[in-house]
Amino acid sequence: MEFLTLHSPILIVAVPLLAAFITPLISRIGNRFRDTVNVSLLSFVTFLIAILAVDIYANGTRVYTFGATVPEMAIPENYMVPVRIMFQVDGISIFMGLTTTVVTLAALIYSLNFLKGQTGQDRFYSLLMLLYVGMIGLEFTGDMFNLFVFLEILSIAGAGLASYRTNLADAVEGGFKYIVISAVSALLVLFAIGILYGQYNLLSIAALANTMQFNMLDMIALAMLAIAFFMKLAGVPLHMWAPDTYAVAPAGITPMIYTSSAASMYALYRVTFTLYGGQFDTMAIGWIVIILGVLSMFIGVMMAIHQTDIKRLMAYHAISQSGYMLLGVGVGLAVLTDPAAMANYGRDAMNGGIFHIINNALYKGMLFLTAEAIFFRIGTRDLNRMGGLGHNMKWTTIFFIIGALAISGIPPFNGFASKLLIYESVFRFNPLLSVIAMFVSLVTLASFTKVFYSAFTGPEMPAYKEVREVPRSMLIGMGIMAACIIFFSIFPGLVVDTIVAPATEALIDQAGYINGVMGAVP
Amino acid sequence: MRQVVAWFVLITLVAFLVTGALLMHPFGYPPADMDDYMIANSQAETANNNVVAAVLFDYRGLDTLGEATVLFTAVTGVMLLFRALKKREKKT
Amino acid sequence: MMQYIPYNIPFIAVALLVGVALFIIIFKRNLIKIVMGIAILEAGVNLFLVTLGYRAGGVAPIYTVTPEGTMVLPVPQALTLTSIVIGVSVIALMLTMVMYVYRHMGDIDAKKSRLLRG
Amino acid sequence: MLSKIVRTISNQLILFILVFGLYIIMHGHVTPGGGFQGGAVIASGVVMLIVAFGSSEIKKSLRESHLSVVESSGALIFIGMAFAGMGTIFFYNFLVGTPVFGGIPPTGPNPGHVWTGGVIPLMNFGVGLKVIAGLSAVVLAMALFSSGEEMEE
Repeated sequence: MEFLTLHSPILIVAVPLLAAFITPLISRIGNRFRDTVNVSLLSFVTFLIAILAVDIYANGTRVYTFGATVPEMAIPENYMVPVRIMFQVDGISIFMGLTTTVVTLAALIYSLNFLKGQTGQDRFYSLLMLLYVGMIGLEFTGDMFNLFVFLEILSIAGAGLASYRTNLADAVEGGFKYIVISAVSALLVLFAIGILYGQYNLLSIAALANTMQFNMLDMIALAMLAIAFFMKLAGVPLHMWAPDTYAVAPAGITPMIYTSSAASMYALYRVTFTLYGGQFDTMAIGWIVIILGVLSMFIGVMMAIHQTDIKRLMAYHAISQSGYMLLGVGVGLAVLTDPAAMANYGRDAMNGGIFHIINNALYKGMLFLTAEAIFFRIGTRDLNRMGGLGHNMKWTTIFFIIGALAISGIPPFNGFASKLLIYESVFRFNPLLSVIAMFVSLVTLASFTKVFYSAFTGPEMPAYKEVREVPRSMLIGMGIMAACIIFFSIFPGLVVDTIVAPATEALIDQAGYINGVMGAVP
Repeated sequence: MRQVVAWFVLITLVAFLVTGALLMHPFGYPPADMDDYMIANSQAETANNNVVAAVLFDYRGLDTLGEATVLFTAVTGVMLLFRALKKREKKT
Repeated sequence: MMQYIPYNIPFIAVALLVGVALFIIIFKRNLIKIVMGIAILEAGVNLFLVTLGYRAGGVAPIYTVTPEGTMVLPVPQALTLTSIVIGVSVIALMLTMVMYVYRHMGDIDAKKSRLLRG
Repeated sequence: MLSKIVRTISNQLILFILVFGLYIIMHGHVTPGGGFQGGAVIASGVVMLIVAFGSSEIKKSLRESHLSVVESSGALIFIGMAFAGMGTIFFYNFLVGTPVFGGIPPTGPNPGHVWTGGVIPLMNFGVGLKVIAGLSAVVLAMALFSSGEEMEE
């Protein structure tokens, strides 16, 4: 147990990696065996991440230095800069890690029945594990170049999975678009890392934040990093890849690619808050983030209204919901250097924005899964050809209603809890922004009401008389997410206090992050 | 209109890059705190004559694991795409 | 600023290379050309990384029968190696997808495709 | 398939390419080189064979499922060496000072010795296997696809 606690940061990454490597070997024994091994390894990882979370909330940031003699010894004896790669897991990292793990577990279990009888299953599961490794590594790492490597792992795995259905032209094109965007943004990140390395000869985030001089070159690097991560998280105006890729990705993968956008959002926050913590003009940058967030919110929902492809519609809503997260954290960024405003409403706004990440990953992920369940049974994603599905697919209907109510911010669901935090705090910052946010929420409700009426209600259509409920593993996958949503809806205060507030604290507390690595050095 | 915006973006980016290139440290005289440690200690710590190999597999071993993983991912992805589909799958 | 210009020619070359690559990616619509643009972008970034590590008069950082003298920095070489392998992987996957697009469309012009037009 | 001259010459050359690639892999800790470089050399030899003999001919002797097994085992060797250091910490170089690859070279320029480097030669070997199998598999799959043949499942 002590061993597990000590090594949990790397085991969380290394065990799924091992699973990905052995999947091609063990699938020769049998498909059932492979599925059992994958699910049990991922459950073990879930257990590990729970251990790590408890440890971090009790004892603070964890540093794990690879190849050193002691995990905490990031800096070699009698030296002043870190030399080795380290993982640095703090409140926000573990928060993102929990989100990622829940979504991945649901997606993996959902895929078991969905893929039955299709070709290429072992490679599919291998890539699914690698996508998880990419996301979790990106969230845990404390080293800039390592961040780039994990960004590439998640992009390549995501692109490969997105074009899984190679018989459809759209699938390959969606995957191609995703990988072009990913490659360009990853190379921009690498260029920025090169600029930072050339100036300071450092790669560790904490050490860089400690020595940063904020000259012209650093600002160019910041601009490159921000553009690159913004491209990956599909914010307006760089959102064009998202609907195409989300719409074509197979079941289970869409929520994961969506979560990987959330991981890019984490990287953006990590760079702006921790690496460049508050030393630039935070008001101006904060306002840029707010405006881009509001644009994403508004344009996303407006584009969503007239879609007829159910997954494209949900993809545009996903863009719109990302806007809320940017809005909340942007307000926090804008008042970062003003302690009074920060205590008054800035912290609440950031709490709301960060809480919205996990809420959104859950209910948006579940909505994508229900859309795939419909596609699985009737073979179309066109809303105009659906109808009366509520008669035969009762569980799917229930899950859809839960998700739709949560995304529209209807009390008592968890979407309401995080949106309320955003509305209240943003209202004190600037009332107009809050009004826009509420308006967008109303339009979201209208749009999902339309989907609900056209897909699930109405008379039973003769073509779909034979349609049955989806198989059990798909229901379990959706059920895991629904259970989390309901738990979050009943105890929003508890969740905010235990996991969201430490995450916000970790973002604001730049000195704490630096001391985790540089502590011993004067 | 699109063309104009695209040219504007391109020229801004290149101007930034050239400014950045002019502002970099003089070529051939980089700061080298971290690297000097590795050059001085790689033989004693990792028993290795080749400092680049020591950096790749010891000091920054996780990067190399990640890099090998990226290659594995790409090969798996290529193989996933090039698989032979069954007849039933081809229809939908 | 002016006194650096003679020394900084490699960095300016990097900037121009990246500029060419961005031009290709933004303006060209042929999928193979986009892939080539990304390959050039990678080459530019790799050149940037490896020039960062050069020390005037340095020798390769390998102790086996090496002449005495300062060594060039080892970390940028390791980073470049990593980034080259990653580049190969990305390009392999991209070319696979282009081959599939060609099989479906009979063409690799992005204008003819419904999704890739934007 | 190319002419007989090309086929005969590439049949002879592949041996030298194999030896050279293995040399680069196994001496990665002493001289310039390593698993990635040596693996790429050998994979280019495989590409030469594919060009000379045609992909359908190569497919008979170099099965894709075997390549996948080799690739997985290479990756497992690499991550296994990293896991083995976990008595202390992940990626700890636990072989330094032991008889196996554990010799510590004198500080400063020296002639170099193969039995040094700790886990690094073994990791190089694993990475080498992985790169050979991976790159060959990619090139073979692309060649088969463009010649219109289906891959095996």
